[in-house]
Amino acid sequence: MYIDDSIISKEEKIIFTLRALYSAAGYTGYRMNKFEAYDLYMRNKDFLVSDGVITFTDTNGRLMALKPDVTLSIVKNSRYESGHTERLYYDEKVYRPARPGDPFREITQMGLENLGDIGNGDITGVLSLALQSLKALTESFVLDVSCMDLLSLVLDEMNAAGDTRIALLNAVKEKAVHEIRSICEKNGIEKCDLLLSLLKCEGRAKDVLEGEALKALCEKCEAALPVVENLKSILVPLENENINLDFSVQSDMRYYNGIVFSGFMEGIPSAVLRGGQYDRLVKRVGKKGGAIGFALYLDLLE
Amino acid sequence: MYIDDSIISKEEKIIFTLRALYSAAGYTGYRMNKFEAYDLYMRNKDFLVSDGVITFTDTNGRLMALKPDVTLSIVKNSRYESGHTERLYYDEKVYRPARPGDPFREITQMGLENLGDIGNGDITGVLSLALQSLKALTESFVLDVSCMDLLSLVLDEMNAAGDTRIALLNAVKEKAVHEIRSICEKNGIEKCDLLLSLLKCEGRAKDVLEGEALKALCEKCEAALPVVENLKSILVPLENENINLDFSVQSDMRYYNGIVFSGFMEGIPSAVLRGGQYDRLVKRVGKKGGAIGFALYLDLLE
Amino acid sequence: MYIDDSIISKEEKIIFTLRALYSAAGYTGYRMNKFEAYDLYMRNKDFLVSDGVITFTDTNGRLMALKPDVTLSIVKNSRYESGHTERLYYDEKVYRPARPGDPFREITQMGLENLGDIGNGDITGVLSLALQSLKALTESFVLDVSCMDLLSLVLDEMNAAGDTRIALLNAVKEKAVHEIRSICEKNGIEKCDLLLSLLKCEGRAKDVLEGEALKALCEKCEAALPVVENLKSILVPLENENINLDFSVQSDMRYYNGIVFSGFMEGIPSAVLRGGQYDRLVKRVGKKGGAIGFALYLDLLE
Amino acid sequence: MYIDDSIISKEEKIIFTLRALYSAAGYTGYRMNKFEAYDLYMRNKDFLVSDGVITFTDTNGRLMALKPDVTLSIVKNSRYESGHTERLYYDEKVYRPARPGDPFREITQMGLENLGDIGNGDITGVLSLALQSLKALTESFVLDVSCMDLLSLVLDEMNAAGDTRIALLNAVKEKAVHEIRSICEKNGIEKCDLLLSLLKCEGRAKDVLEGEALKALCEKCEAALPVVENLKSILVPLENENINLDFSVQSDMRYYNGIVFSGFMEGIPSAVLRGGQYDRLVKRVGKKGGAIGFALYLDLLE
Amino acid sequence: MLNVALPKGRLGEKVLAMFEKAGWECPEIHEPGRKLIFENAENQVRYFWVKPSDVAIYVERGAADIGVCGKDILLEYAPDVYELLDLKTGICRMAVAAPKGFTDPKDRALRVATKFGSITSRHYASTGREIDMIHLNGSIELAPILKLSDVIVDIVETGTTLRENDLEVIENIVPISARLIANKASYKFKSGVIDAIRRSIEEQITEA
Amino acid sequence: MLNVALPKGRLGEKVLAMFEKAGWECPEIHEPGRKLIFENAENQVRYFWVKPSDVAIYVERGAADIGVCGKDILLEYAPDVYELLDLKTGICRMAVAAPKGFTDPKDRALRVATKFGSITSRHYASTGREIDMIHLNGSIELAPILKLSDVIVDIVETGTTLRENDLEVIENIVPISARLIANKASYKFKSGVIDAIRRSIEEQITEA
Amino acid sequence: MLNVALPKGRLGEKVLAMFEKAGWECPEIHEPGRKLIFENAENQVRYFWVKPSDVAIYVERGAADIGVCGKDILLEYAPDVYELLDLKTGICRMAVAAPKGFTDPKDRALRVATKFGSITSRHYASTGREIDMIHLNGSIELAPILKLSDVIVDIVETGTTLRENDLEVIENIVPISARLIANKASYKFKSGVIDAIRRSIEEQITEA
Amino acid sequence: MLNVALPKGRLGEKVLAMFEKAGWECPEIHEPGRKLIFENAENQVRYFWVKPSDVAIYVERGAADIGVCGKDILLEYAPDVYELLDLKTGICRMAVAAPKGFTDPKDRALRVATKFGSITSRHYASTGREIDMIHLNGSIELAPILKLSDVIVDIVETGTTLRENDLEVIENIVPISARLIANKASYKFKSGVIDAIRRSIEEQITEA
Repeated sequence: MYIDDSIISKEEKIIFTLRALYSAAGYTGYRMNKFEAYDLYMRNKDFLVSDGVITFTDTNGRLMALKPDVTLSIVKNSRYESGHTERLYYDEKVYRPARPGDPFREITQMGLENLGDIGNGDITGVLSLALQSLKALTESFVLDVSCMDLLSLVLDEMNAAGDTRIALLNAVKEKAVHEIRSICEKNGIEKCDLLLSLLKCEGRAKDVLEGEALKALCEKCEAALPVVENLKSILVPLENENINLDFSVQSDMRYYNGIVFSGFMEGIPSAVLRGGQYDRLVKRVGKKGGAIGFALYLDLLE
Repeated sequence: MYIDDSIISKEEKIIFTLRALYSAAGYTGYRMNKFEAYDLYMRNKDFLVSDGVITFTDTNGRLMALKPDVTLSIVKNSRYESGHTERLYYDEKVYRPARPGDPFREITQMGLENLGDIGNGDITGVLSLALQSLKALTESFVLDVSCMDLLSLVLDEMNAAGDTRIALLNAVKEKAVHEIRSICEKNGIEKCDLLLSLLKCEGRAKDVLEGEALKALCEKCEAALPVVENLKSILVPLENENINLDFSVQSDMRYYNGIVFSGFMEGIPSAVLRGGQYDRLVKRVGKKGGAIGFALYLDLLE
Repeated sequence: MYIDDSIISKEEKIIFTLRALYSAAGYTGYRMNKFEAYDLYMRNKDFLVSDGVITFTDTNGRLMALKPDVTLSIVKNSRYESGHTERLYYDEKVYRPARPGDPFREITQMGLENLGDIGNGDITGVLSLALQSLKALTESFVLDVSCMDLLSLVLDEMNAAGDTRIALLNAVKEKAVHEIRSICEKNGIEKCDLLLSLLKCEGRAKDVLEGEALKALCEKCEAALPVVENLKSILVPLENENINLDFSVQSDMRYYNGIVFSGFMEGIPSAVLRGGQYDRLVKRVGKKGGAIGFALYLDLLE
Repeated sequence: MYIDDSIISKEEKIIFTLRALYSAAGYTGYRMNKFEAYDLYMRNKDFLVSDGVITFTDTNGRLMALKPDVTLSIVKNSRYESGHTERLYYDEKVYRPARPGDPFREITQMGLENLGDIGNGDITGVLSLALQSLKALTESFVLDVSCMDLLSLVLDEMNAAGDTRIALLNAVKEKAVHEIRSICEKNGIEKCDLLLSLLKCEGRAKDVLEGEALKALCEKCEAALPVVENLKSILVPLENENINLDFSVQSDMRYYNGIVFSGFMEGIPSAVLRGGQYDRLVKRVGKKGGAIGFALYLDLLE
Repeated sequence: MLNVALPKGRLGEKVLAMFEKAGWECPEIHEPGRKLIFENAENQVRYFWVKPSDVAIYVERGAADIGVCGKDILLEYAPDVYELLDLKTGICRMAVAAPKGFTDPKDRALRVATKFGSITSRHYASTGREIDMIHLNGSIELAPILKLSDVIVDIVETGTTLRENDLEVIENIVPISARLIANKASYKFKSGVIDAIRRSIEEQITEA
Repeated sequence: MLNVALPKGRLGEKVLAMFEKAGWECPEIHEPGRKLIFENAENQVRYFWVKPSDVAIYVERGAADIGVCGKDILLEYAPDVYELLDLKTGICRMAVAAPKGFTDPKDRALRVATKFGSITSRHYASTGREIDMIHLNGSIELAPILKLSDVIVDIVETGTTLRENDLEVIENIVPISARLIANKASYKFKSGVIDAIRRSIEEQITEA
Repeated sequence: MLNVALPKGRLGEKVLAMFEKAGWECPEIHEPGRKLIFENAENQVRYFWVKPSDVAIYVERGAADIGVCGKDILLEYAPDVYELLDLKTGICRMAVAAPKGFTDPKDRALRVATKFGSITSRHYASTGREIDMIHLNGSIELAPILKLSDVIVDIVETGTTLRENDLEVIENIVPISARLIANKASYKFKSGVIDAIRRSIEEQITEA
Repeated sequence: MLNVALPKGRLGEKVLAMFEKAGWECPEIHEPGRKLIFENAENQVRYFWVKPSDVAIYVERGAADIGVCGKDILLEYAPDVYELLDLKTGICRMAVAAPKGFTDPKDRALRVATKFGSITSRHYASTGREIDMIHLNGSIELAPILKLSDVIVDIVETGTTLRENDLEVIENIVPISARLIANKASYKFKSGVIDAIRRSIEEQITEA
């Protein structure tokens, strides 16, 4: 169907461009045509981008939520079949404040999810689509990639548990090396160095994967080796200059594992794309299999 | 922009077809990018299609409503300029139960509004777009047109006021001639006949406008003559076989006046298009000028 | 029934003391045993002490309000009988933020209402109960009394209408003589003096009623004379040293008329008692007759 | 303080009578003077008597609940001190529908809680207060007592887990022996008899505790013996004719353990008093120690 | 083909006779058997029997083009249909009934048993009386006798059932009779045949 | 005095016979007439006939001490009562039925006609299928024939009605039979007589 | 003892002089040191310096009986106090300012930087323009230069700061000056002294 | 061009010296005048002075690429930025202070005056104590003296101010010092220069 440019918005053009991209990659459209109970979001509160959720009481008296997010609904309604993956993309209106304390807004969110028996090929594929999505939007962009498993493993090696672990994760997120040192000191954690070594593995993926810093880390912590090899097998096929490794990129460990990533465009002050593997969320919702996906926040492109 | 049919839904195809139609007629797109306070809808409660409105408390503590409708927001945000009209179309997600007692759903509503110093030409134009919209959707359709002014005038002639008037309007809406008779009898209204004559003016617009029934009515009630002439001047230029006159079509007299209409498609049990002149709403919201518009309920086409 | 002091709270003691007082004066207890629709409060929004109302959707889908106030419910459920008055007192939990922006709290509010064909005797009686209530709570108190009719009349004489009137009322409320002058100047109101004269009639009721200031006012504005006489006939029988006249005391003119008053206790920074005649509210709710009453905000006594 | 009977309601008289009773037993009044976040109730949803909770958004944007219950708030705000117990009673307005689907109502609930390092003496004490409470209200009453530990133990012996266990518990609650048999049969549970034996231990506590049925059960299931002995040590000191043993009395096993009970008054079709030990709830909320308490539903006495 | 929903029972039989007399016979419907739908291909009509309280929903949702049901059903469900004719049959009234000598217990909610929830709610909302509604499906008059409710809201024809149970009408709410209703969209596309039926039945009523 | 709510109809008659055989005769109930309540002062029992779907509410609210109704009613209304006995009569099942050859239209809500709203909601909530429920009061099997719904959820006894309407069961939800239920408070204060009745009827069933 | 809240800074010094000239001297306040509260037991007055934006809350909550603050603070916080006098000092205006040549970007929310959230909200609500508010605590005029906001809402005295930053007033909202305010309850119990102060300061203003 | 937001005041001056020593001089900034933005085109840096509490919002929204502010501001506003370095200067702590001899009035909400609303809310939410918060903009230590509040939550450096007002710390909440922060997106595209600055300042600190 030919559509005159004058009757579609800039946002719609982006949506159709990305739909074509995802569709060509074997993804099919998902439509969230009913509301979910508030409980679904409440139980997985920290999975949401924002704290604020519009609640309303449905005509049958049940407390419902107005879509703050699409992924949870996709996971809840997915059906696992051994050996298969479900590939879905969506563009939906979601409702949340732009920042905490701001009024609620209707935001268009676009994204895709790959659920089921996913392997490294699927992960590489999703990363590739994330890169292509950014490229379709701008010339200057960066995709920051991290590996939650490696971060986890390092924290395990350091015997960092409970509140200490949470504090360290926050410090890593803010690249606050001084905080990491001070937390380790206060809590008697000796292998502080290990985490600092990990944070040093930052920069163009190509360079870092072959670089000294990563080698040094693997020497200090043998268990890291297979995880790093796995990471390589995912990233190397992409051969892309715009991929950075950055272990400060994180998502909540109660939901995410493995690869997580954030996409930035020059001139826009926060990440326009966020994604990762969320096998743990799938399990929490009582489903089988793994999952990886990402979302683009189209409101930031205004 | 060329868009592959496989990545757009049936509903989206309809939307783009109608956008092109409305755009060609000089209408521009309207986007409702923030929520309105619940008070706006509450104060004009009976203007809404459905009773149920999702309310939520915004981050600043204000009680807001999730779009149950688009027209009220358009009217509120319009600016009157003497001698001009604003021509807007929209396609928006709105939120309401399909039927009273059903759960809330996200429904796509499409429509257009012509506000400002509107004249008969504008009214004919809007009716023409309503006809073209229906034609774009189906082969077999009917557009029922009524004139609230004529109905009002007849009720005035009958001295039907207050609860009696409301009861008569309801009976007219249901074509319940027996109820009309019984209400008139109970309330000592003598000119019951006048209203029954009006209801007899039903059928293909062409035929009715030239027919005996309407002539008879004008003889009984001279004041009707100029209103009928005006009605003719609006409808005659349309020369369309699918227009019916039917004075049982109504909208709330606190908001609507003049021409009101409903569109039906064969095989769909309720009206898929509704519209009319709503100068009174414009005035209630504290604005100047008149307005006419219509909405299409795309969910009914599923 | 004898109740050991140790099992009742300070607040409950006050409640029982006041119940005994009101009961002895012929008032009977009122219990608000169901919630009212949000619409009731919404339509009379400015009658409420606070803007914030907790809304919830009842099991039948109707938007309800959690008691922000008791008076509206009493008025709505009252039945007018010519020549009679209904005398009710209540102590109820109501829900509102202590100040705008504060969290919602459960507050005990106590009050009484006298509805129906009320005369000056009823008004004097209610004022007397307000005085006795304050006396039961503290040794040092003041009851500020104003007369909305007199204020209205003066504003009418000044031809102050619309926004100007509202601005003047706000300035009077804040005793902002400079604002009054500046508003009058800006809006070309000549009799500014009249309002300033009224504001000078401030102080112990006894003194003011017999004083020069009031006399001066009546000379300038003859129409005031009968209103002042009426005011005297209400206040003189009270012979109380703690009554002040203060025309800055006001309540919303869309609801209140005649006598309005505020009670203050030394050491508490805002009014602990507020009341007045609200015949206009009664009319708005579609009932006959007049009404006067007051409420005590027990949370302020903490 | 002496209070004239005419100014207090029947309900208030009951409240003061019970306050005096609980106060004399060493309990102190608890006042729930702020609202709790909805999350607290949501996370312990099945602990609540009713499903419906009025939610509202506080001025700071947080989703709050209007007291559906008092116990959760008491537990959340309690402080454990080794070797001590906290003894609190309350009478509070709570908000819930009388039955599912009914509109929300304000209900007065009275109750008491004994939290901390509680022993058998405390349990006997609470049961005694439950009996005295019923006695204060009526002449003809019954207190049905069950022991969740014994029921648990029997189900463990039967290897009834998961959905089967839930189904059996529901059947026990309804005294549906036929369902128990059918569930056991369908799920291949052999020791169905054990559960039926337990249900036969029903009737006046005195008789049952010394009776053949209980003896028979203990013979079939040795592990039951110490639990039964413990139960005796709790109930025997009460020497009360109005105590029934009835193992169909239950409360949700995720919150309750040990003794649970329901009180009935002749002429009132459902239980007016409910209580039990809820150590598990205490643990879920992240606190130490045990707890037992009960609530009286004063609205049923209307 | 015109789809007609008829209410099962005495009223339906009477109404069917009217339709047949109007020219829309359907011999099949008189044959013994358990069929539910009866068609006369020749005069393009299809009848089916449904519960009286279901007629409105069949017509509103377009499964039937027209139908006949009591005004009580229209008031209770408020379907969005045309009400084309008062059939002046099935005449009765909606009323509040109570045990003889009943006085309203003002200090608590009035317990009302009924089959007609909406009508009852609306009635008491208009008077401001708080009620505790008890939905029953039949034999409403038992409720006050067994103290399940204080009063009932129900259809009263002759009043015999009430008298037999020591109840009496304390308030009339609205008179009731059978109505011919039509789906709004059907009416647009089949107005010829629907109007013909209406006119013919109207004549029968006037003549009677 | 023990108040017993019996379901009108064949099931009720059968159940009454059981009660009488158990020793709680009530000669009055067999006399012709239109009375609704029948008392035997001697053996302190009072029977009354109510709509089968109303039995549960009479018992739950204490207007009846005990009663008999189908498990379908208990599942639909979830009354807070004791379910003392399976009477092993009135046996059938709750099922989903559809026109032969039906396939689920996955791209829109499934339209389901039923008398049993709660059971239907719960069933489809458990499978995650979005539905558009159409509440009917009777003749549910008409709905799919007239395209009012895609499928129905209803009680199926022999399946004859379904077959006659070209429908077939596509999913069984739960088996149904009649149950003896008791008000919880009544049971506390009248446990002697209630237990005696239960035991006696149980014996009759076992013997049968 | 009368508690007086004075705004720190030039305005406060000026106001203090007025109070002293009116007869409520307080020698202690002129001694060097870091004390915050200054008392003159003799003439029963106690002064204290607070942030200008805190004066209103001290007075509203009764911690001060009277105080002096700008009308901007009264408009922003809307405290429930008496506004007894316009001191005709501290004169300026609340205005919207933008970079020279600014045009409103109609297709998105207008980004507004300000210290005065309520005044800004109210102003734009009255015109119906959607805004994205950015709360800053100072140097508001930097915001548009650094593209943090499109426009600012701030106090403008001479306009020099604006000019220096290439901004200009595009809309005046309201004129501002200093006001004498009083706690409502304090006024009831200390009206003598409060009125005396008001009168005396008023005279000083008139004379000036 | 790198945009740097500096906090006005003593801390800012100290920090500027560090930046200059690190090689990012800006002679213009030392010239007298009222300019707000200072640029050195040569080494591609632009400095501007903002209120200390505004630094975080400038950096978070990308109007500044990097900036320096106290940890108190980061805790209060929780901006989504990188916290690259602890500058080990501006050292103090966040604490609760009360009049000497203070005991908590358990039967009512504790009145707490503070500039730091979020930190205060979080602190008391963690202990379960209900509070009535009074937001002030300065001179917090006045509040308890004038009975406006029971306690205060504020920054304590040496404790002198507290002592002078007869207050004492009753609870430490968290230690505070100045931090170097960066916008997350800026860091992606300007990591070279940002890292160079960080390293250089870090060296200066280590040496000191």
